[in-house]
Amino acid sequence: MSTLLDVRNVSKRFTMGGLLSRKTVDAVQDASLSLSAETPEIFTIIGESGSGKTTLARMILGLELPTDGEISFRGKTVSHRVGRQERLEFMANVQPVFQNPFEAFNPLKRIDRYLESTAKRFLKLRHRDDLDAAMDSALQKVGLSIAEVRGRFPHEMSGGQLQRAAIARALIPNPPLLVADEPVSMVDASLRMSIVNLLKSLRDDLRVSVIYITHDLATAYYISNRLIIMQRGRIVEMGDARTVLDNPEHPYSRLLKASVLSTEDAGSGKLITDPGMAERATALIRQPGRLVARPDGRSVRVYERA
Amino acid sequence: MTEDLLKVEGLKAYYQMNYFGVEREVRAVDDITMTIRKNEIYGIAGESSSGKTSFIKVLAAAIRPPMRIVAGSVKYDFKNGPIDVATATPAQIEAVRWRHLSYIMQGSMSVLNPVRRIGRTFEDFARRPLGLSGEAYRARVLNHLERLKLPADVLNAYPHELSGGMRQRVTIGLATVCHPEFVIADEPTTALDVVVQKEVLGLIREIQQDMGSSVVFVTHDMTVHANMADRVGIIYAGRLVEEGPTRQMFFAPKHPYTAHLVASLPRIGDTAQRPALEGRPPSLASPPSGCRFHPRCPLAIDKCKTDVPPLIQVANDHRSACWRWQDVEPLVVPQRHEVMA
Amino acid sequence: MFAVFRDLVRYNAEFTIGLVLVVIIVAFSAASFFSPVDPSLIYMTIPDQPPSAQYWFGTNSRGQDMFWHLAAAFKNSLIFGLTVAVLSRIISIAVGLTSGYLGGWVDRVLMFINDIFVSVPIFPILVLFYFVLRNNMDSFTLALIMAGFGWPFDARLIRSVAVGLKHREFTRHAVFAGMSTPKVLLEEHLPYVMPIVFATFMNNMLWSIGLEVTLAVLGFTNINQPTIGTVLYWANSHSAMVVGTWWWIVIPVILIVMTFLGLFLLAVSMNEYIDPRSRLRRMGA
Amino acid sequence: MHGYLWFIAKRALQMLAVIFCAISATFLVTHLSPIDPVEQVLGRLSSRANLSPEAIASTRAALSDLFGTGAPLHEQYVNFWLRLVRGDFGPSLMAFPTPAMDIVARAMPWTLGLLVSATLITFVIGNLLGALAGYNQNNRFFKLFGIIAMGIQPIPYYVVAFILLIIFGFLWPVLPISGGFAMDVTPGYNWPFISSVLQHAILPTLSVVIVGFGGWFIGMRALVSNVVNDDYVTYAELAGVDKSTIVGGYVIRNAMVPQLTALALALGGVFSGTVITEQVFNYPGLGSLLIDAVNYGDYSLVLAVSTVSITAVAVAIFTVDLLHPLLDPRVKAE
Repeated sequence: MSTLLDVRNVSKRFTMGGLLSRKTVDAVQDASLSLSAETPEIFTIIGESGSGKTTLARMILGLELPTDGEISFRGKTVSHRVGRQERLEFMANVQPVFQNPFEAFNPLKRIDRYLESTAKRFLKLRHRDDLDAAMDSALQKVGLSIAEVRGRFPHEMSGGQLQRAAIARALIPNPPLLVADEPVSMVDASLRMSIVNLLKSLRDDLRVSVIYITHDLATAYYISNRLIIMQRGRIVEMGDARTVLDNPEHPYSRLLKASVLSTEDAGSGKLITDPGMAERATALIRQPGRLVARPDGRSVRVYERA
Repeated sequence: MTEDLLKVEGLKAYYQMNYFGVEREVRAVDDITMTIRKNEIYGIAGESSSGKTSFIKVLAAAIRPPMRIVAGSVKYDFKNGPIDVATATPAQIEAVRWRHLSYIMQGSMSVLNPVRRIGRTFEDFARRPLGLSGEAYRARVLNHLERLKLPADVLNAYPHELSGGMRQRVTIGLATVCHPEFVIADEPTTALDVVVQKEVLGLIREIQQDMGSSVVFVTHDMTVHANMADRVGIIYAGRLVEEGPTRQMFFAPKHPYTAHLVASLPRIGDTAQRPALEGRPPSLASPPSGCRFHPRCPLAIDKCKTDVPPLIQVANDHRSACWRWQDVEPLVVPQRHEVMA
Repeated sequence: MFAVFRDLVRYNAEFTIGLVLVVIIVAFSAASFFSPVDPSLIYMTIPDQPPSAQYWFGTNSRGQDMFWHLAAAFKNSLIFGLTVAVLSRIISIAVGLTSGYLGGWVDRVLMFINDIFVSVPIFPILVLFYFVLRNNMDSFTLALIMAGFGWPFDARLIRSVAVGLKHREFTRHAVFAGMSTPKVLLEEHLPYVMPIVFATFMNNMLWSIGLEVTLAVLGFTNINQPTIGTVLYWANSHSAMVVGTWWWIVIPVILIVMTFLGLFLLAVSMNEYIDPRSRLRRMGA
Repeated sequence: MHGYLWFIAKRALQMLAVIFCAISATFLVTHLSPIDPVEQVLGRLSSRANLSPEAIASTRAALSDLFGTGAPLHEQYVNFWLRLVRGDFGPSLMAFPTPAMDIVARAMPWTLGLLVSATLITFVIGNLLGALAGYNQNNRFFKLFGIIAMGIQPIPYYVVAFILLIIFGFLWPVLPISGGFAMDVTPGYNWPFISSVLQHAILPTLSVVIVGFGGWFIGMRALVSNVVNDDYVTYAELAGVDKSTIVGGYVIRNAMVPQLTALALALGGVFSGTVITEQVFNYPGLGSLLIDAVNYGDYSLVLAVSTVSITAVAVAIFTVDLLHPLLDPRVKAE
């Protein structure tokens, strides 16, 4: 079994302020995870704002370098400080999916321009026919066709079409891994499921692995195979999505789950979270603790009592 | 039967724009009739650009050009007398502001003056309507802050020094410190994290029950409505398409759009395939004929394309604007599920 | 583009007035290409003639027909303004886009330099240049120097837009579509700053022509080349107002005011067209 | 308070850097030009018969010393700075052997007075009227005002000063148009002198004010009409907050923040304008001095005026920047 992506003991520390008034923020602390090349999966990173989930995603995309530890893709270290050729090679394998479909394309430019550039750069295609064929086959995978996209500007298409076109663009080089940072947080309810379902079908039908970053536990439960839950830069729980979310063990995971608004009691107006729960969860923020494996396959951060 | 506090009748509010010779009319609110009762939370749901924000701007008497009320009335029955904000003079509106009618605007960062301390803002907003002076005023504000679980020293802080959750509680405090009879809340928890969101929602409910006032709560997030609202109204393309008691709306919707909204919500503990609604919300500048939902509706028949369905009583306290409301089935049967804490 | 232009003419009085004024001035200066006399020569006609059918703008004490002389002066000044504006736009676009997109220490260094240029009072510097270069300072050298000082305000403006663009998702999308940094800057970001470039272009022309007038009036440029400034310089040195040759002063001043007002109105109305918030206001009105 | 101190430190550093770079550039300009400043000056001097050989020799010594002609460039540069920090620019040629620095010191108060009063008047009135015009957008009076301001704003300083000169010098001669004070008064703290100074300052100040006013007016009007649409203003209006509180505490207060930055950035330009105005009205400040010095070929004096004005403008910008955190609490948190 070979690994596709290996994140080993990665930390990221940001330094704020100027030369004299230094302040540091530990965005990610000692995070490890790995994806296998053989079985495609949707791997979810759950966290609130400030949890470090976006920073982790940016490091996986090579947009940010870890302060400590290493991220490697197929055995090669991920970094943006490499030659252009090497960087392009990496980008052919790992592609992002964006948050807001209306922002994913330059409103002043035609949509096919991005698809064409991708096909030219990553597939080294030159001829018109080859380019069109590559673009069309990628668009077919998301239920669109080149005829629907060619020559059109973003404002001429719906949010759903745009998000599909953006994902199709990412699929052109046949990447084994997509990184989707909050792909549904900015879209309307009616669009949300169509995107989530599309990610699911990418995994099942095209065998593409997806790193899905979200704050929404419900969609995470719906599509992911495995997940991690992050609190203030640390992974506090990690394991099979159903195992963890059906019965979270770490106090913070429990708090998150308890805070999810359910529709099952619609109309009953239950909005009280046990206040002790929040206290227990926040008390643990400063303690390092360590991840311990449980018999059911998950890992949970545990703390030594002083 | 409880009394009505607000009666909206045949309300039409359009944006009329003329920009460099291009005239455009956007029918943001197109013939809405509804009532809101005393002491209830009424949830308004709808997608972006469905007209829900424009609708509550009218309710809040915050109508500014290019928006204009074209027809209809918005009648409140406040303790100090009835008022129709569609026709009232600025002075009459001034007389009910904050004391009787208050508003929690969307976006807690941008609604607070960035260069003014919170305490000053409280004074600007609340001192005159409260009609209290010195110690009494101070005690009232501090008491209110305590109820919102805010420390007294937020009064000395600038907005940028507070966290998102704190800021949102401050804006709720500003809107409720005068114990208004009617509060309009526009997406007050959208930018918040789940844990804080639940806290803030709980707080709004608590305060509403304390004050016994009516709250109109607007958000696109159906799960929030499920937990907050006594009744829910769904707005689609400028029209109210369905309204009813929250429980019925979620378990027995009578409009295909509502049925879809409810069905598309994933739940922890349930991995059944969720349907997606294709197509996009119609443009309010040139909405479809007949029922505005027909191009996306799985139940649409020819009649839907030509005739506008009226909002009719379909069950006790439950109204729907659909020709085929009797055929609407919940798309995903809600399962009862043990919730583990 | 044409539709925008048409709408501006039809619905924006400021733009229309500005355009008319600028067109008049440009046509007038273009007339100098058909000038029957070499405008740099003196004592070609009878001096001190008031405006008449023969001499539309009169003649000056140096025996020049003011019509052709002014036409040449305005042509030279406009060309000068255009040169400065084009050169300084290039610098400000390059600095602004790079600084905003790359960020980090590149941004800090460029903006530090930018701030220095902003806070240096340019007039003493120009005088210093003149003092050192004297007669080696021709109008192109002056244009180069002024372009060197005319970019920082606008570079900052462009940078602020570029910073916003950098964080928009389509930029990252372009990068992951394999586009190179120059391609991203020139094809994705440049269109967004073009409106700013146009509007500041006008302002920059105003600034450079005005400064040239000032220098020339003081005699700190090549006074033998006809420009707006040197016309005033000679009028001054012959005490035109005192000896009664008022047309030597009044006509150029009217033309100057027309030029400046025209360019300024164009800049303002374009600014307003660009700024979406004032657009909204317009719709509300 | 800690944040404020860092803010000051950062700005002070920036100011010093500006001064250092600008003066270094001055040095480079004079040295990279193909012309040897010393010989050039002396060449011009020898064409004037009225200077004693003694003056020429002493100037040659001072200039060679100042520019360290002959020595390697970096040594010249160090020498240049060493003399500069002592305020030693050598003797002036125009008023030999008075040190150039003394003449600059004498002219300085005039320019400073003109600059400060004109800037304050322009800034305060322009912003106040601009704010009112922005808040009352449909008011006819302000609309008319805006049109006039717009028409005047782009006209170069020189032309405005010149028009004023024509009006008050030839058409309606009620104000003094030349000099800093009348010939028949004794400088000192006596009323005739002060009143004469004030009278003489009216036209120069007015010309700077007229040109500068429009910029602030238009800028503030645009800012205010944007701030008026900001959520916190709308919200305060919806809450029925006092109109005067909204205008003062919400609208102007927020619009002032960028205007203060703009003031700092505008100072260099205002200084240039002052120079020209002084020349037109023959005002005894730095501007007239600079122009005389250039015409006379007085190298030391030109250098002294440039250096002092660069430094003065940098210090003024620094001072304005210091006010920034008082107006905008967010700066401290940076």
